[in-house]
Amino acid sequence: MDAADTGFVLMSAALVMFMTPGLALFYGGMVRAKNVLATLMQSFILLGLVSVLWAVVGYTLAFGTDVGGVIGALNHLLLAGVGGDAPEGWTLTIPPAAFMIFQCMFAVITPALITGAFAERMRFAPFLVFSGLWLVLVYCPMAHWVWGGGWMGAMGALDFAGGAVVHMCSAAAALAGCLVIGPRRGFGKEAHIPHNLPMTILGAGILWFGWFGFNAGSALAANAQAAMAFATTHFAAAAGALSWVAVEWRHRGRATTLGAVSGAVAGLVAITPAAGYVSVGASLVMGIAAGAVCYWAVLQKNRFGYDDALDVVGIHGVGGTLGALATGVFADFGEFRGLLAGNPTQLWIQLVSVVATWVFCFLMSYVLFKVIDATLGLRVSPEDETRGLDVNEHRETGYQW
Amino acid sequence: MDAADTGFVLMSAALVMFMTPGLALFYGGMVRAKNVLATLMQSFILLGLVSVLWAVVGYTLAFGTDVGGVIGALNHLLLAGVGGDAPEGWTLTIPPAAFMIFQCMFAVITPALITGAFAERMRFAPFLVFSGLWLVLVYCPMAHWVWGGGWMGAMGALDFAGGAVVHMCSAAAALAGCLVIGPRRGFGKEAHIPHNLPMTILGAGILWFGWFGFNAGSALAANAQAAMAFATTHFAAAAGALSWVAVEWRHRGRATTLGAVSGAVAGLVAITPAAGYVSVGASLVMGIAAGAVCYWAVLQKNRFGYDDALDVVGIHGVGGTLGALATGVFADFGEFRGLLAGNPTQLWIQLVSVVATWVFCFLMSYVLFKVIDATLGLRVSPEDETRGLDVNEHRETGYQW
Amino acid sequence: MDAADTGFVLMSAALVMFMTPGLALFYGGMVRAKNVLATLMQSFILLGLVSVLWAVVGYTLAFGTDVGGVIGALNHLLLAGVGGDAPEGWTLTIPPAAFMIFQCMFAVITPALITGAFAERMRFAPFLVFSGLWLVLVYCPMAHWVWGGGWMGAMGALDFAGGAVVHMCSAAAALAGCLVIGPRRGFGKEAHIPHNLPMTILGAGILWFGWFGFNAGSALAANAQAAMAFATTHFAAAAGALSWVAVEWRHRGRATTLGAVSGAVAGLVAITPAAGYVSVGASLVMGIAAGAVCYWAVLQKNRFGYDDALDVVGIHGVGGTLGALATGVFADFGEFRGLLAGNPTQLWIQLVSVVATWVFCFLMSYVLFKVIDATLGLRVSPEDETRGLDVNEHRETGYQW
Amino acid sequence: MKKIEFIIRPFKLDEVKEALTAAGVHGMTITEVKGFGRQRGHKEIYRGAEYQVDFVAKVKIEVVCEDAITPAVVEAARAAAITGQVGDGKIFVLPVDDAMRIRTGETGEAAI
Amino acid sequence: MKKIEFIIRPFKLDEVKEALTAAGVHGMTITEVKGFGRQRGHKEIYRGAEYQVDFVAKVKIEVVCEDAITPAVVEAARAAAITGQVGDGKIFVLPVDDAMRIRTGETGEAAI
Amino acid sequence: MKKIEFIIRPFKLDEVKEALTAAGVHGMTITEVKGFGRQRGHKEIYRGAEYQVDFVAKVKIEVVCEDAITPAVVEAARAAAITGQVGDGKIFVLPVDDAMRIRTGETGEAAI
Ligand SMILES: Nc1ncnc2c1ncn2[C@@H]1O[C@H](COP(=O)(O)OP(=O)(O)O)[C@@H](O)[C@H]1O
Ligand SMILES: Nc1ncnc2c1ncn2[C@@H]1O[C@H](COP(=O)(O)OP(=O)(O)O)[C@@H](O)[C@H]1O
Ligand SMILES: Nc1ncnc2c1ncn2[C@@H]1O[C@H](COP(=O)(O)OP(=O)(O)O)[C@@H](O)[C@H]1O
Repeated sequence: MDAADTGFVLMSAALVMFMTPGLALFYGGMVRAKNVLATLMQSFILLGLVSVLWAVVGYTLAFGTDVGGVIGALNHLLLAGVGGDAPEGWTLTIPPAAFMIFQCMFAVITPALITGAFAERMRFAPFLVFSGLWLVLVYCPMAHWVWGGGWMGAMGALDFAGGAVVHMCSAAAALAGCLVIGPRRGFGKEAHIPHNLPMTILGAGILWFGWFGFNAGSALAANAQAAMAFATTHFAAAAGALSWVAVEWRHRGRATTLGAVSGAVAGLVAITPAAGYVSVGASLVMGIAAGAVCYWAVLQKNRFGYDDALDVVGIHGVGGTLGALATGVFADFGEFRGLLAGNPTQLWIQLVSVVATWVFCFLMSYVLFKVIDATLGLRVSPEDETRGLDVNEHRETGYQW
Repeated sequence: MDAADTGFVLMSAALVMFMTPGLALFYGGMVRAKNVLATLMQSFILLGLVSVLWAVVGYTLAFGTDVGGVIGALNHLLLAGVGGDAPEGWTLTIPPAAFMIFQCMFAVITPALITGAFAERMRFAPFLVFSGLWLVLVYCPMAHWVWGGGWMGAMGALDFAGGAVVHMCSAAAALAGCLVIGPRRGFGKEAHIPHNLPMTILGAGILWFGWFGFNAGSALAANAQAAMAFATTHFAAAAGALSWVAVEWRHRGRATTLGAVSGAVAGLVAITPAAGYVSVGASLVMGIAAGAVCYWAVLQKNRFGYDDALDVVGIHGVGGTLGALATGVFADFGEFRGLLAGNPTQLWIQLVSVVATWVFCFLMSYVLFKVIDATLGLRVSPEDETRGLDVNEHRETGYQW
Repeated sequence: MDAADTGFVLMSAALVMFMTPGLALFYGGMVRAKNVLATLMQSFILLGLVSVLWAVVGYTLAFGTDVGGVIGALNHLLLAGVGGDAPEGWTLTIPPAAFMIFQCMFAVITPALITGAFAERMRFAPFLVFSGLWLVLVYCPMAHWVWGGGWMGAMGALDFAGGAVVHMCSAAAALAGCLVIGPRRGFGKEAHIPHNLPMTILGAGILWFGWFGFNAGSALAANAQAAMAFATTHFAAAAGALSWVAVEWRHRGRATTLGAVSGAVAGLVAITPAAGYVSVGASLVMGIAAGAVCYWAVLQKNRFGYDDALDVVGIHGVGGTLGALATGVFADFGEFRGLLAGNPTQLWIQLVSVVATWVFCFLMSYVLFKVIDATLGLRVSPEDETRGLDVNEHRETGYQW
Repeated sequence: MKKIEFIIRPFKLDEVKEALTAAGVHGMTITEVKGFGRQRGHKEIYRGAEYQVDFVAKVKIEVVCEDAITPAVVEAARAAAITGQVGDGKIFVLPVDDAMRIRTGETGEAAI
Repeated sequence: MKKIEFIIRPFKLDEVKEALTAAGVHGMTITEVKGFGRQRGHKEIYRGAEYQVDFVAKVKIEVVCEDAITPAVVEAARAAAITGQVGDGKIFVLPVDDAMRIRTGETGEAAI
Repeated sequence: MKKIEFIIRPFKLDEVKEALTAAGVHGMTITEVKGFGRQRGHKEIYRGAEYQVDFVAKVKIEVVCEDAITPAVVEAARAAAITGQVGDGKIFVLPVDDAMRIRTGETGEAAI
């Protein structure tokens, strides 16, 4: 046990926890005022629901003893044996409880990311059912495959802090979600304009801040790799913000604040799988690419006609995929080497992991959404959608001036 | 001196400091728009007032050499001897200045919690006088009794991070406060509805985030106990949010966002005295209990007719009491054992400490409020209450759209 | 390499990064609603622009091998050699990447501070050009002079966390900026009233929180000096808030919330150069002085007729100068001793550094503003100023209720 | 038909609404407005500078009703809105040519 | 000249605006208002306490137009605003003595 | 008595208020409104998608005054509100049957 590492990982866990309220604000500012609370709630309540599920069954499914490379055994059910003391064979320098709670925060924010896709029209009860099942059936396996001793990690796929586990995984579910639930009323005709951009900017600030815990903390020790991951995270975000804004400026004649924060998030998403493996130079390149590519990706949704309300696919899906592949190109840290460091196989491995992640997560999520839609019904009534979710689903109003 | 522990406690202190602006927002969103600044100010200004008092006299009263188990001596007046170097006999692994500033943040937030009770009707000047006197006459003794070498700690009462010192203590004062100052105009007739729930949710997010510093930091070292305290804190909050929402859903037919954040805070309050002493399983039970019991407690105020505007008693009082007793039931860490670990005496000790805390804090606070009411007058005029405190007490307006 | 110090500095860097969104909100709440996004953007985009410049050229200009006491050589261009491992002769206990990224956050916030002066009337494109050039031509030399091995540090000037480098430097530029760009339309006639003070208070809370990273982190190790810097930072902020409010109360009959947060920031600014060198007692004195003096300073702008919209000069300029001189009076830590510790020369050195900083930064900034004004034009058209920058510069609107 | 406009203190809204309903009014439309009149505003202070705010928050209630009940409606609302202090507000009565209910297309008194 | 006031559902604003423009109206003024009428409001819940909210968000459109086109304008707007559910709103027509365009000083029908 | 409605640019509010006061008006009621007319709105951009915003922020001032001073009041306000650019706004004059001061119950011209 190392006190410095323990303190560092605990503080990182606190930062990652803070990302979920940050995400709530980021999303909440982008919807219309009548749906602000419902949107905030969809993130906030997952701090409750997912955390409890994580303690009961999630952690052990993800990080229990490996069963066939596919799932964790139930040996840590209800967090049995996950306490302050290191058990036999524990290789980390931090207590199991610290590792478990750090990972818990990742499990919380991942399904919260999905909510951007079906914002402004999803009923609350089926949302809870979906999120709970999705955690167990999609997130836990993914986390196990990559970090828990499963096949993807064994294959050598690199995912430093969750490009596949967090971002592609949630984006694939987001795509499934908005296909199943259908577009918002008036999509493409009415203006669905953010009601409170300062709230979104605050949310983005919190996300950026918390992402240091997410990425640097993923070194699981206060070492040089953590310092490098911290720096690459920051520069990718910075470059992403600049790049999105530059492309938008050229395309539309103005640099928008929503563009700046979107680009920063795109850069953060892209660097996530790579943070501890690449150089600062590579992080700048990845950030620039992410800002431009995600801008372009977001524009496509209008072409395809699906209503991914807050652009989970365009930013987390495309950004995460870009990052995972770029990790295969730029990785160069100790034994972890990518294409440019003379190891082309890594890019191939990354590609396999990308495809597997999208296919698995999309299919599972699609089936889940379909089943819940058929049984409980995902969507509010047209009248309720017009009046807003806050009043109908939660019997509250966001603002009283 | 241990660098890892020092860094951890300093970062924890920063997190706890951040809780006070968080509380300001949590409360500020719940009042009407015309009182938002006055409500924010009542928390924010205590960062100024209490901190200065703490440096001058508060720290030494709480943590000076014990005098008869009741109060600290004046040997650290003006923080004499509380610097970077450890004095003779210092047993912590962190500098005295680090411990002092960590404790300072607790002293700040405790009187800030009280302000929820008399929100929307208290004059600013008497509020300052009350808070200053209350810190010296109520908080400092309480902190000394429990953590400073006083009788309560000597008796063996367990209060890991302030169930008694912070939550019961402030709630007892809150009860006294709303009894003395009386209900808001229109209480029970007009709707006193939160004017900005996103602000309250943001505040709750900050509180939850900061609470990791509060509870894990209370281990005063980056060790396994800190990791456990971190985890129990998180799970109690999560379970509290779920539990409140579930009970409300059953009772009123809807899950509200205000319910989710209130339940999370209730869970955080309840786990505070227990955080470093109990298992994750116990923290889940405590969180669930806190969410349900505090929901019920908040409903009672309408029955009794006192206007505890933002439910300090219902959440901090009831939640803190529940937590203190549950600590006597569930404690099981090293030498600290409760009922279920075969030490029924602990529950009895906890009960004594609960009763003593309520009685002492309520009586002292009641007298203080009465004296200040008789001399300075606590309450704004009816016209000013109608126009709002922001314009009348501070000559400002919260929003200009 | 020390893990505890590394973790501490990385967490501190995260806190300092968070200050820039905090500053964005602090400023954003003070402008009118039609300019809120433009104001937020001027801070947020610097997280992008300055960070990238820092990686490319800024770090090496500030911290490259000293060239004649004036500037850093280009040996760290594109962060060459600034990685996880310590090079020959590296004296810190943290990886170069950690030091570099910590310093990056300072480089970001310094030009962001300037934006308060020309708020509500500056065009976005010339703002970007100015900020980029200013970073390279003004900030990097200043940082080099004081911390990078340049003449000011060699002379013995004490600037613990950036009284000169950050606060005086940005305030001198702010003064130049508002002189060149001229007052807002209606300045002195219309009321330019904050549109969202809760946003400003939140921003101040984040600033205070982040300032612990700024000042305590500047010890670059989790040691006793960090603990002392943490404590003095907190007490100066507290005393500043109280002092401003007290003076305002006397002068205008009311204590305002904007006054409380302004005073806290004034105290934080003043303690910045001194944080690790002075006692808690001195920090209280400095905070009290800063609150009162900056209040008075802010009032002067109406007398002189320049429109420093958000009082960068009055708070950061005057507060920073006060702090730098007071450091020469109160310093007493190890070898660093000021007037009261029997070393009057220090005060003289501080005075020289103050004058040099103001002169250098003001002149350089003035020329920069003039050149950009003559070429690109700094200011929006009168119609655009009336309609607001958000719609005209960014094609967005802050709020849709 | 008449349109009656009531400018009242915001905190009197609920009481006036009850009074109007009791007087036989079935519908009304409310707007948040700012008033300027004999009631003085207040001063605000931002960083030591004082600003005079002349406008006072008011609520405007618009009711369209038959001519016959107009005097009774005015009286009922007045009784509910009065505090006796400067700033209680005004009641204006304007002529209306016609009314229509969008849902049914009914016009005249049937529409209100 | 007449002033026509339309109280409609907020989400119908764009459609009604199009209809008005098509009917020859060149300008209009919009206000966010709260309505009370046959359409009931909703309940809200805060910490377990239920509150009845009687007011429903509506939008008021004011159009001043020549007498001649008034019936057509009313009909066009009604067709766009209707959903058939309680709460579709009202249309009121008031007489106007005069109008002026501030920019040019034109009065009467030339002003609108 | 007349009710005069002024639709003006928001930043002209203070000047118009002064002009009205100078012209003998003792009270007025202000509403924030959105206008649609010859003055075009602006484009907004959110994540690369462009939206046309047709409505422009305006302020409506309502003044009830005696018939006699109406022309003078109109002229005074117009002079203060004019910039000469499209979008300066309109002035509408409507007949008023009666006015009442809630506080005193005075009616007619005594009420305003
Ligand atoms: N001539 C007027 N035209 C339109 N509104 C008026 C007029 N005079 C007063 N008001 C409105 O009535 C409100 C109350 O008027 P005021 O003169 O303050 O008090 P009182 O009605 O008690 O005499 C004002 O705030 C304003 O909204
Ligand atoms: N008598 C009235 N005077 C003014 N506004 C009215 C009146 N009656 C109704 N309204 C407005 O019209 C809206 C719709 O009226 P309501 O009775 O709910 O439905 P409907 O018009 O379908 O009968 C109300 O919300 C209110 O704003
Ligand atoms: N027919 C109308 N009825 C009601 N309001 C109108 C009408 N025409 C214009 N307005 C209001 O007047 C404002 C200014 O009108 P606009 O046509 O833009 O410029 P101008 O008054 O200079 O011709 C509009 O934004 C709208 O609020």
